[in-house]
Amino acid sequence: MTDTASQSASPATTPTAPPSRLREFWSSFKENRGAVVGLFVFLAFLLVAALAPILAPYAPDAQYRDALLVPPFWQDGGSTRFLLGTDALGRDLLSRLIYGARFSFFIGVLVVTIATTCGVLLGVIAGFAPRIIDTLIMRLMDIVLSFPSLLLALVLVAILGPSLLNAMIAIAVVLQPHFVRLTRAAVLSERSKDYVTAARIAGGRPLRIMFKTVLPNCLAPIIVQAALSFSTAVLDTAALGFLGMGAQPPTPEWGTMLAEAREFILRAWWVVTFPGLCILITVLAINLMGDGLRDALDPKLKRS
Amino acid sequence: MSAPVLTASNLKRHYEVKGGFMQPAATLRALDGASFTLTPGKTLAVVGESGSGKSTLARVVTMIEPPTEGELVIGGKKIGPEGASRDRDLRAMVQIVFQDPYGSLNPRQTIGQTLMEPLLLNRPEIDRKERDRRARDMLSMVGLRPEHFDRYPHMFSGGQRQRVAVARALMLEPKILVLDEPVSALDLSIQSQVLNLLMDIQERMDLAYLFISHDLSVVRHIADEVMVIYLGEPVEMGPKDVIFDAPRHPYTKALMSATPMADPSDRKERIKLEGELPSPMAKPEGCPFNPRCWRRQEICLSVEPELQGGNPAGGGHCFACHNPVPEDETAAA
Amino acid sequence: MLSFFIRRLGTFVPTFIGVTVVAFAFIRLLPGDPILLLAGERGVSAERYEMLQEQLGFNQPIWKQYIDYVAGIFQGDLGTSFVTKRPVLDEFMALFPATVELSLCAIILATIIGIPAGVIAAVNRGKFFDQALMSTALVGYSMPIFWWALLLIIVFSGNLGWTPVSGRIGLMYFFDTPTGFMLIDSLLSGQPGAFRSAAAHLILPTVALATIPLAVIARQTRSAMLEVLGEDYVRTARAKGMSPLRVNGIHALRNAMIPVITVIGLSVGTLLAGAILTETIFSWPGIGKWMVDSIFRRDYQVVQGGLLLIALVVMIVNLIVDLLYGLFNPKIRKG
Amino acid sequence: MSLLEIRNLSVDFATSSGQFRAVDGVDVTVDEGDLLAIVGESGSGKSVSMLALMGLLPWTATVTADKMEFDGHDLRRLSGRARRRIIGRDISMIFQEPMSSLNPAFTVGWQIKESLRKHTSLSRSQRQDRAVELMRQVGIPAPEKRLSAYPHQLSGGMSQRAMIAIALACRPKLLIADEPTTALDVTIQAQILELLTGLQEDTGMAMVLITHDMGVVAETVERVQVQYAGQRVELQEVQGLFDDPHHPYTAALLAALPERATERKLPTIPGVVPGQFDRPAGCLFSPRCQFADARCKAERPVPAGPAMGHALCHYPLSHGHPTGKETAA
Repeated sequence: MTDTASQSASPATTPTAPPSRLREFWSSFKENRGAVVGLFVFLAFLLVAALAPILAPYAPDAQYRDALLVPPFWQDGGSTRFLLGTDALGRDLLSRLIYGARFSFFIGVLVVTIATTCGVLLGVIAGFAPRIIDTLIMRLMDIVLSFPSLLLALVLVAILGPSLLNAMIAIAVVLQPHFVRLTRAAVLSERSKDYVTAARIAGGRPLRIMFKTVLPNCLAPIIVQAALSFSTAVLDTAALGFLGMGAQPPTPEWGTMLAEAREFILRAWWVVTFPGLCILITVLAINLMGDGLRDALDPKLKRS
Repeated sequence: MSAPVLTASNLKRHYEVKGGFMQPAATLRALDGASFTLTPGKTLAVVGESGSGKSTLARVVTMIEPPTEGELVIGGKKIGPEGASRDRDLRAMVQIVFQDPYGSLNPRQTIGQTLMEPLLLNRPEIDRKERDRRARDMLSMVGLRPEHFDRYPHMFSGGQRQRVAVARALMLEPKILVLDEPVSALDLSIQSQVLNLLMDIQERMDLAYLFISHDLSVVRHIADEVMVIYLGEPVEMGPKDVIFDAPRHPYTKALMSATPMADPSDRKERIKLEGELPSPMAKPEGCPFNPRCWRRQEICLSVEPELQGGNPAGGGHCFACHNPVPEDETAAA
Repeated sequence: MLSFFIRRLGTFVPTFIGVTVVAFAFIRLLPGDPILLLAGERGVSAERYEMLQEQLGFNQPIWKQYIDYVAGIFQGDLGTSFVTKRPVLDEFMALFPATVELSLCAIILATIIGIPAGVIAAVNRGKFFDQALMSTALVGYSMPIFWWALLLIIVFSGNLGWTPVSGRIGLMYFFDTPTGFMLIDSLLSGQPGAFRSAAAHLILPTVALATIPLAVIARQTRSAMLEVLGEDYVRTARAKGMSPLRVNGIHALRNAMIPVITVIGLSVGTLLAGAILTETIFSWPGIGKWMVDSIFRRDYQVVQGGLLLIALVVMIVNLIVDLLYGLFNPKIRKG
Repeated sequence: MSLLEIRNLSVDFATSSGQFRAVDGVDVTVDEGDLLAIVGESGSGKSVSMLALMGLLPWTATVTADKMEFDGHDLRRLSGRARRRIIGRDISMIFQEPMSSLNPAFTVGWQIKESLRKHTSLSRSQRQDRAVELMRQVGIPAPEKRLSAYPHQLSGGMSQRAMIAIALACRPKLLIADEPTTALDVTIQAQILELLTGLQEDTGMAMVLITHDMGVVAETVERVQVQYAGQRVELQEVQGLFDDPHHPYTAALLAALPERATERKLPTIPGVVPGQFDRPAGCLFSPRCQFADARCKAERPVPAGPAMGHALCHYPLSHGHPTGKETAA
């Protein structure tokens, strides 16, 4: 016995220990340049959201009656007083955009938290529960998915009443089936692996197996989905705001700002362009990050 | 010979396969009547091709699934179709090592956590310090080093992972170890390391092994008794030397003959089996082996042969065949 | 294949029942008295209230209401608009072709550009073309299409004056619309310039609506191709001495199409959601705009009926896609 | 002249953590009608060298060789188009996983006939006849019916037969079989090996059998090339190899076979095959070799002569004892 032990032990290990999980993750994440750019843009977005009162030159709802629809400073008629110009009520566009970042961030965090928590919980239950409950949960999700997401959100807001909070709840409801399906699929494929059987033979109770053994191994796709849902949440809330069913004026939410600016599209391009650009950049940054996460976390793509 | 630690009588495990539209539900007879005993310090090897029910047998013996029929008696406790009780001591008695060293360890747990988990769940009276100590002792017993304790499975080679899997199985001090193709996924040079470890541990801890394998040369080396199964049914059973030197069932003989031996000077004429293993959902009438058998007779098509000779439940040589290979012929193989 | 079809129908029926429950519950979940809600803002006399309650069956027990509702659905009775006083189904059928025309053009555009783009990107993995294409796709995927549509209007209608801003056809054309598809009807009318006008009106909404599905299809095609290109049978095809064009275009693509078809099918749902925004912005008289207008007008009978019909359309499309999927996948088709 | 001659073949893979050398200066020679086995454990580069020959490696691989000649063609200089006229016609290959090696979207017949259409001038009906003939040749029952079957309707053994039919379609001069029976059960393995050796005898083609199974080697081939960590460590006639292995690795590997064991405790080879990060400086086998000395750990060995099985060793074994050690020390 001692013989086997010493034989295998001495040369078996590599002199340089392989990198840890986190290091390995970071090194493959940073290989993706887009993802790193996305991460930095996202961090900047967070910073802007956190420091909005310090960064914004004016209050978001302060109206300057002497300066209606002033163009950005580089255009004729613009001035450095309002760097990106003003809207039809004489409010500073830059300040409103900066405050808008707060809303988008808040929306993203809340929606993703609600959708992920409910979705993952239901998904794990569906993956482990007896067939009847599984079928029941999945049929329910099918029903939710039978409605175009934006339409369902619109109708939910119509029921709950138009407000930012209700819009977020509606979007969380619409996003959550994707988490259920994803989690269930991941659970089903993990569940049949030998280490789960081993944990059961070791005496693990169902709850421990579900949440302590299996769930941590399903997290990679869920994290990616959460990142991508963050961008969907921002996008859909803006869309609801744009349709007048989300945040209500004068809230400086980007989609709502766009809706207010719609009638000026051919007269004052800036009131339309900048809020949309903010949405696009934020969503793009998060999606870039999400793609990077996927590549770094999904070993199937990593090794190919 | 010491008293058996496990007795299985007429174990069956069937699965109902739900039929689709216009297809009736079918019964998959994965395991169809196996009786054997396991004795401390001895190894019973189960040999068969894929789909023969070897792995189902492993799942039933480890009490992951209850038998559909028949019963297991483990340490005096009966386990029938109603399933095993949540009796910790009973479950701790039978542990398993799986084939795939990559799928059998939780990638999110360190080796230490993996080893301590069984104690944490089954021996709550043992404190943290003691758990830690026992896990570290076990680690050195299977030939791994102390610094491996805090590492994750992905940092290990297949052979090392298999050592960890053995260590985990031993943490609860079982009496029976089910080894489901424990070395099939390993390279030859690693395979012998793990086999030595297994034989060594058996001797030290007086374990009973149920060794499942398709590799006859490994079986020949490690087994005391051999059971050959075909389509879920044992077709021949007996002491290793008898099975290898004088097989009576045509399937056993064909299996031996088909296994290539690492000796170029002895290129024998193989017994060629026709066709492939039928689906366990559509088992042939009569002897399950009859469509592929070269000694088939009229009776084989209609009457299923019973295991005969020896004592089906307690050692001796027995086989299920109407027209067995004559004893003088077997010696030639 | 038949058993696959039956199994698939087995999930269709319960889902449809669930959808009817949702639509049925919708009006009853609205805060306030449903009859007052349905009657609109002007309110009703007590007499008329009674009458409406009788007529709509709100005095019945809830399960009876539901059964009547479902029975009504099977007779094509989805209620009447309180604004136009026309049956909901009639309104839907009148507007549906406009949405189908727009969605169909968008999905065709997205498919014929998206699939080749994804294939080319996958084959040139890691090279400049792949990176450029996939960056563009990601921007498209991240695009707030309501803003994108406005930008398109600013540039192509405002600055360049190439395309009209809204509607389906110029106001000077007037003809019967037997098919409801403006491109076809304008051709059938024989009026000079009518087809051109119809096509010009279609371009911007199509581009706006196709953007996200295009990006999704391109990305999905690329990843499906990458996965398939690593399969053993692709290696077999190369070992047979097949040219790269044949390996990628036949051996790999045929298998990569299986997940892509699913994505195209799912895009139909996205498309209908996107149509809500696109139709609103371009004043396209389709069901998306109809739904939004109805929600704002509190014409809840229309919202209820529309919700049900749109879900039904999505479900039928998904059913067709799954059957197509079966056709592409011999594992399902044969055994 | 040899049918296939490869000199000093090396294959490097670009990985995220740097270059990884999978094949390290390997020579392969195959004569017409030859039956050669390449044996090794995982990581020995046995498949990679043959995939390099076929041009089937991914773009992350860099292939270099002093010579790579098949049937008078210099494969290194051939254009892709010209190379594809040889690949699949004169050299063909079958793989380890028969089930996943057939394209699931097409019928078996389509996949056989595709090769015929590409490499021969047979007419449509001649292709049909040839496909039926091939199916019969590889022992698939009811060939006409099976031609229209999809791969998922075939068992593993049948799939491998269909793969062999595809490989034989254009009467190749060389067939490379990459672990053709590893995924199959022993009784099916016996059928497939018998089929392959029978076909090799009947058609006179050369065959390279890549495997890790010493039993299969002993029962099937004439010459054996042993590989370890990307290098060829020994090349011998099969009988000689099993009787008197000249490289310590070969000797240790044979000794580790349970069926050759004389005692209950099996002889082992300590340690594992070196990976990307721990390639030793001298002989690659030195950390695991029971005969290794300071020279082995420092200096790279050169192959011994044919009498010593080309053993890549400073002290090649003769009947279990290292030779040349006294003179070196």
